[in-house]
Amino acid sequence: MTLVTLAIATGFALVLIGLLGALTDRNILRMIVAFTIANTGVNLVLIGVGMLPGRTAPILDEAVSVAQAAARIVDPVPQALVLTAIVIGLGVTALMLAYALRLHQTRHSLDIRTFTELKW
Amino acid sequence: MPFEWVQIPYALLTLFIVVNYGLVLTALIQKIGARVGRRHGIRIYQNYVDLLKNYALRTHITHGVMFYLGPVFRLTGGVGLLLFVPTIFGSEMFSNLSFAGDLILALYFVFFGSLGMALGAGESGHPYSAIGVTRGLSQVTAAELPLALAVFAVSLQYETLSITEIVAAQQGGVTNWTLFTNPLAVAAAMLSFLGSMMRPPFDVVLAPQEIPIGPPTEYHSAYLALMQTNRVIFPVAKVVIYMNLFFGGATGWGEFAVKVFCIYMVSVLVGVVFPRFRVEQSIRWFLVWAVPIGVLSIVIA
Amino acid sequence: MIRTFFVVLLLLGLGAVFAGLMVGYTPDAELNATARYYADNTAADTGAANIVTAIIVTYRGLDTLGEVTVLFLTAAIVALVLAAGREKDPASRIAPPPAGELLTTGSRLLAPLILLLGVYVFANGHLTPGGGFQGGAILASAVLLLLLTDPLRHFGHRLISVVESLSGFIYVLIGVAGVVLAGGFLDNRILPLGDFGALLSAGAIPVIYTLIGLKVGAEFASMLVSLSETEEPR
Amino acid sequence: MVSAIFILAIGLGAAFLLGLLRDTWRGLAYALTLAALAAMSWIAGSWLVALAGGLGPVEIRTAGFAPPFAIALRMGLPEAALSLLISLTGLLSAVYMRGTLMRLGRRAMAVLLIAVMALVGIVLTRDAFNLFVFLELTVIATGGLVLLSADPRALGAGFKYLVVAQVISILLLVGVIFAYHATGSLNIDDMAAANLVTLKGGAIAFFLMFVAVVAELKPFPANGWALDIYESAHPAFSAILSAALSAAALIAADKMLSIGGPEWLPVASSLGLVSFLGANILALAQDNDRRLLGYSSIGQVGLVLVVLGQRDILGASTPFIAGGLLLAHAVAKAGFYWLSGLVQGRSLMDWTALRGHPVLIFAFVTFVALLLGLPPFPGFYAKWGLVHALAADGRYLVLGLILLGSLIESGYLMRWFGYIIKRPQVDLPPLPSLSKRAVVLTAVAAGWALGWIWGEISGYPNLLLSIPLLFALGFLFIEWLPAWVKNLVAIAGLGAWFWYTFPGYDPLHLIYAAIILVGGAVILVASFDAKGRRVGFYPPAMLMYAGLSMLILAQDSFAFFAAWEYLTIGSYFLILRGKKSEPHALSYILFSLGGAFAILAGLALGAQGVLPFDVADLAKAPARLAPWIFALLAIGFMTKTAAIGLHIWLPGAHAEAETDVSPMVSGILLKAGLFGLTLLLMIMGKQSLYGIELTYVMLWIGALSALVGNLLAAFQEDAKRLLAYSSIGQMGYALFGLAMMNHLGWLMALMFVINHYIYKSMLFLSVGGVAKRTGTRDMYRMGGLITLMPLSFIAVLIGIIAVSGVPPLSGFGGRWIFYNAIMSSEYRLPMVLIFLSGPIAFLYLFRLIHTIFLGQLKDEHRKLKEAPLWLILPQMLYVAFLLGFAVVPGLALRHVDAYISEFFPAHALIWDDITITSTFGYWSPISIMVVVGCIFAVLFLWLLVLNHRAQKVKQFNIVYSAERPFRPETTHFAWNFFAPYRKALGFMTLPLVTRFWQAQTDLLHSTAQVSRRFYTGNGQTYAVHMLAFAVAVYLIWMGS
Repeated sequence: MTLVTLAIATGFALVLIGLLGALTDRNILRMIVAFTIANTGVNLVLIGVGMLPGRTAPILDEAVSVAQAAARIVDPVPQALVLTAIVIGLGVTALMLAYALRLHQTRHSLDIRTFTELKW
Repeated sequence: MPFEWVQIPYALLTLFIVVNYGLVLTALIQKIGARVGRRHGIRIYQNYVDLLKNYALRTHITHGVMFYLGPVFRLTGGVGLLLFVPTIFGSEMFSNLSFAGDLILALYFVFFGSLGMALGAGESGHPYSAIGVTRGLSQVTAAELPLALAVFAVSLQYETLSITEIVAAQQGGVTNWTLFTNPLAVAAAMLSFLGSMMRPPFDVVLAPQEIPIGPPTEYHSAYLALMQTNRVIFPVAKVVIYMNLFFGGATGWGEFAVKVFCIYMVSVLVGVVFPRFRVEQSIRWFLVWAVPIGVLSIVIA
Repeated sequence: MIRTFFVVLLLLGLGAVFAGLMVGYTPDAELNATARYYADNTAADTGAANIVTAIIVTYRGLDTLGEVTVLFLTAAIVALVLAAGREKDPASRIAPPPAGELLTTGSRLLAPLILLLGVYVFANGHLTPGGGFQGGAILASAVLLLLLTDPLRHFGHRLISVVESLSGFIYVLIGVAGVVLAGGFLDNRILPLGDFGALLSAGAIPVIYTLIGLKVGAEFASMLVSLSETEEPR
Repeated sequence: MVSAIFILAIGLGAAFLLGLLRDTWRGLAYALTLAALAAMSWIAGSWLVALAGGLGPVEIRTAGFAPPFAIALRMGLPEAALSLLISLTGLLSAVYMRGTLMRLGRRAMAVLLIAVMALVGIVLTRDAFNLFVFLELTVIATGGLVLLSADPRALGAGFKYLVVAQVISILLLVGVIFAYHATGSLNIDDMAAANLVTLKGGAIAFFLMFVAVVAELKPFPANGWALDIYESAHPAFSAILSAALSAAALIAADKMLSIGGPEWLPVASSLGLVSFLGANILALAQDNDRRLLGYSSIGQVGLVLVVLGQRDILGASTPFIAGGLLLAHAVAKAGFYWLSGLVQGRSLMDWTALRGHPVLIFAFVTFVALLLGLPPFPGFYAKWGLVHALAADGRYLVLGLILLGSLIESGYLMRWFGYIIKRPQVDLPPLPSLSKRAVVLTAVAAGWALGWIWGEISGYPNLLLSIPLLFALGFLFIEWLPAWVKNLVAIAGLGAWFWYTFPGYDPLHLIYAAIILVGGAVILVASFDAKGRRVGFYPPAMLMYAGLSMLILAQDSFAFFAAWEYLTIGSYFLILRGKKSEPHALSYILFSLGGAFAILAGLALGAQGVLPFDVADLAKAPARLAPWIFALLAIGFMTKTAAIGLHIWLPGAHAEAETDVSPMVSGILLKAGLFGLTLLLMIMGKQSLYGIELTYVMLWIGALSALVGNLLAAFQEDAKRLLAYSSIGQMGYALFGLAMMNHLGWLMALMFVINHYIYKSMLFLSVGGVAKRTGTRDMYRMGGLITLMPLSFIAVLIGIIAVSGVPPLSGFGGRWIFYNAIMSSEYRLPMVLIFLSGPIAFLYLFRLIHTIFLGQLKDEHRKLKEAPLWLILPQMLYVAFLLGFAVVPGLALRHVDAYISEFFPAHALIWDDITITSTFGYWSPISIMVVVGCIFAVLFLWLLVLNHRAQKVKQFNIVYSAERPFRPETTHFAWNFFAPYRKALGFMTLPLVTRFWQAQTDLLHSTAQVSRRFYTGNGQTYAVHMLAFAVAVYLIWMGS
């Protein structure tokens, strides 16, 4: 198993673990944490997919000239994407945390089962 | 058959003959019924007496316009029915006013009088009238069905709805009568006939014990006289239709007299033997016994 | 229990999907067409040495604008959410126990340095690893430090807000300028590309990254402040 | 033209700018928000105009580089339309939410702006990852906007949404990156061009992207979170969610499908169908208005997804169809949610508050019509196209399920409308806010405008521009006039239209035209009786007449079906006006719409995709399909004539309708069904299915209808119900006549058409007049009214003689033709039923006249007056006409007779001077009339001579078991009039059909009740649902 596939496999494993936590643990905060883990897994997968074994970071400098770049660097696109993904994940997490706070303030509970007034 | 003015006196003559014949016939039949019941019965001219007496009586009573018109409707129905059907086959004189319509007209005109009388009786406000009418209507729905089927079968058989043509097709011997050429239809029709003659076991409409004579309860004097007139014309007119459809019609007044009497006697004979059915019993009876025969007759035809 | 079992079953299903992806996955030996284009043309197109930065700020600038918007949005919503549940009177908040000499002094020392580092990181985003988001996060960490030291410290919401909004607005304006002056929305070539590798090069990229840095810093700061102000009294 | 990127830039820029404003300058902030949204709308609108004008789609590059290296957007016609939809919805919602936004300040406004911007971004972008960014922006913005609600439960709903959104975003991201890996591009068009699904690993990557985007459509059943938001969010936000977000998500799904290729179309269709059916069924059990609307939204979006999934056969018409459904849904649903903000209670019953506000009711009706795809709204054109495409391609299952789902949807929407109009009004008046009302009305205007636009681009004559419809709609604008003025206008309009169209009719059509237009005008005479303004009567009534008059003029199937829908809708509103007609109107509209769908399917099968399709070309239908087409159309038409099995709507609908409405819906409307059947039989002739001749089946249905209709009529206590059941019987006769497929059978049916119009209109009017005076429709409560209401009595008397077929009135003509007709028919057995049902008619007719007018007058009725003049007047016209028609039936019939000879030359009648002769018999109406009249006159005179001094005696002067009765109640024999008959034949009146349909609805409702437990309210469970949904789709896709 190469480094790349290992990274991706780990990423997937993290996603599954995160989801397992998010879908079975009833504590809202822990769910949020679990989702963060899953997001991390996704980010890992993103990076892993952009990896080309044995190449370097996509920054042009003395070490990597423009002419060699195509042969030396890894795929820069997933790296750009992962940044966006991270920020968005962060945004959602922050939002969920704020929600969690308010939910706790209103019902003094962090159990997801508490918030089922709306149903059917 | 274009209309000529002379047909009017001819029709009136038919009417006159039939009224007299009917008066005697009904008296005779009442007498037969009485004799079967070991009673003496009425005199043969009793109907004339009753009729004249009632025409002579005067009344100051009416329950309203429809009440007043009821007997008129009733008798119009009887007279009309008689005159819309040719009485004597082959006779220009006694084909009456049959130019106005065919068998269907006759069959539907039967209801004209009943409807009018029912309305008149209804206005009297007497519940017995209404009860009698509901019974009559209920019974007629089932009783008419076999007849309708039989008529359908017969008209299919002769491929015409004209009574004259149906009679014409039966001429030339007894075996040409519908009675023999289409016995199923005749059987169905005759069972229906029992139901429409107001005789036991189907006389619950008049039911003297529970609802003294039913619909006409409130009628008296001249009203009653008109109804009595109808009561002698109407059965004869009806029997004439049966005679024409199923028994070869009549070519002369003698044959007419005999055939009408015999057909009428069928209902009498049955009537003196059986007790009365209740309405639902008679409906079931017709549906179970008469209707299948009728259905069979049209399926085979 | 049944529920957990069911979830595990579903996750096994999802795992199977992922496994399918893994099986179908072979790492590229060569860059694909898109990546190759970036490798070959970034320097000429944008003048940025950091290809990832060029992609983030220029090629996929719209994504990044969206990203910044996500933060802006989150900050706004967090403020909204928390405003609804906040104690009306800040004076009623009970002062927590003092943070201690070490933390107080340390933060005084470190905060300016951290701020400086942040600025460095986003100003050099087009040349070296790093950029607006990273720099902004570093800026915000200074605020966090200060908040830890004194949870009751009052930060100018107004200032944060103005920085946040103004930088965002200018960002959009620069994007629009791209439409007017150059090839399209967020085209960095509205400014001269300059010398490859210099601090002031790569057209509008450093400007944008600076704006992003300021904005992200302000937004994180705003979120932190909002959260800290909501802390429930014991 | 301003670049479309400015829609995004303005949204964002304004959002950022808001942050610069002081928190206290809220007015300024609000103005800025509105200005930005207006500018965005204006840009989108100008693009829409330009693109509709023929400009091709424009690609917008960002950063100055070509895709896939930079993100590209595209502005085409669909994009422009949806961008406009989204930004306008945002603008209107912002106007609507003024109070909330001002309270929460600039941040909330910024969130709203960004939400709208992000939705437009989803629409415009052609980049997969950019799509993800905009989706996430939407998610976060939604999370914020949910909080605008005053409902504390919204907080929980928002959190559930975020939880589920996390799962979705994980799937989407993984999918996007692997798709990128497989194709080397993030551009959607590149992915499509590279045939992503065929690449190694690409298929699963696509699956992940697809399922994530579809999840944004809130597909049933993985949609509990969405429902909670719909229920608890601010209505104006729900409007955005339902209209704008759904639109954006659908176009995203469309983009995905363009990548997935044909292999994924069936998957999309199936998911859409499940959503459409499932959501609509579950909506049946809803009592909360917003949740119900949420279910409906999900259903509608599912339907559009089905359309997208059918693009392989829809081809170039996909945008027209999908757009029609989507825009109609969006406008209607946004309108509904805005309207719901005016209503203070959250139960469906609380909407009764709208009653007394005609404008709001009109808005509600518009929205319902938009949702249900009724003409002239876009959904109608769309469904028409969709059904035709499906039928042409043999996708019958999809077709059937769509129609079933639509029917269920109309079930709960129409039921709701019935509640509003009929249930006890709650004491919570709608909010008086003018701006909110203005927003609702804007949606109404948009709906009608869309109808007009879709009419213009449909390729058919614009439905909105037909004169009868415009005339009917015109009554909306003169509602403030007194009723009698409007009535005059209505009568004049009917007359003028008849005059105008008169030269174009052949004899057959002329009969129908005369009944509809002239007959309609005569019935309207009775409407002069109404006092006041009678708001809400004329628009539907004239809509019904418009539909009817357009129906008989229709040449192509489209015009025919549109007219059919008009008359159905118009009559529904008319029927609903009755006091207790709510459940009956509902069952009427459901049966009618069900029937209409059958007709639609039949026409579509017949057209085989060739449009426009002349109805007469049904004759050329392929032999394989012809019997099915015939059966579908026949079922549709028989629904309208209330043939047995499909009849249960009629008694209540006709009986509970207003006095002058009953004759309209009975005397005239039923003829629409007969007209359809006439056309059908004329065009398609006899058809056999599995060796069974379908006309033979119709013969049996007709005979059974006649029997059961008559029998049930005999057992009614309610006079109008009695008449209603009698209509079922009469229509049975007419159906029977048509199904005989011979000359005289048709003549008889047409005679029934005329006769039934006259005597049923007359009877309904007289009975209605009596009911109006006595205050009851129960016949046993009446009695003895003959002297008080003689004219009504005469009308009923003439009416029942005519109905019963007793000579000398015109009913006999019908019977005579009938007997002649069956003589030439090949079938005999069904006649038995007809023979049986004939005399049964006497039962109910006698009951009608006896228990109302004869018998004992009740004390409380002693001072009653004759029915109002305006009710009597048309009755007298009918009496005159009936007598005239009885004497000279040839005036109308001989032309029809000649016309029918073109189709059935055998057994034509011979019309001599006064005698009508058939192959079998003869009939002389004048002779009969004269003979009967003379005999009657003579006998009457004689009785007068004998009994001229008779005086009327008092009521109780009767012979009664030696007692004198003293109470009319105990002496009036009326209740359970035919008790012995019930004993004998009561078993035939068991409500088997009612039970059958009741069982069907019960089944649906219990399904809904049980299934909705699935939505436990637990956000985690919803996330599990989502995951399960994804895995299920995967398994299904793997399996296929």
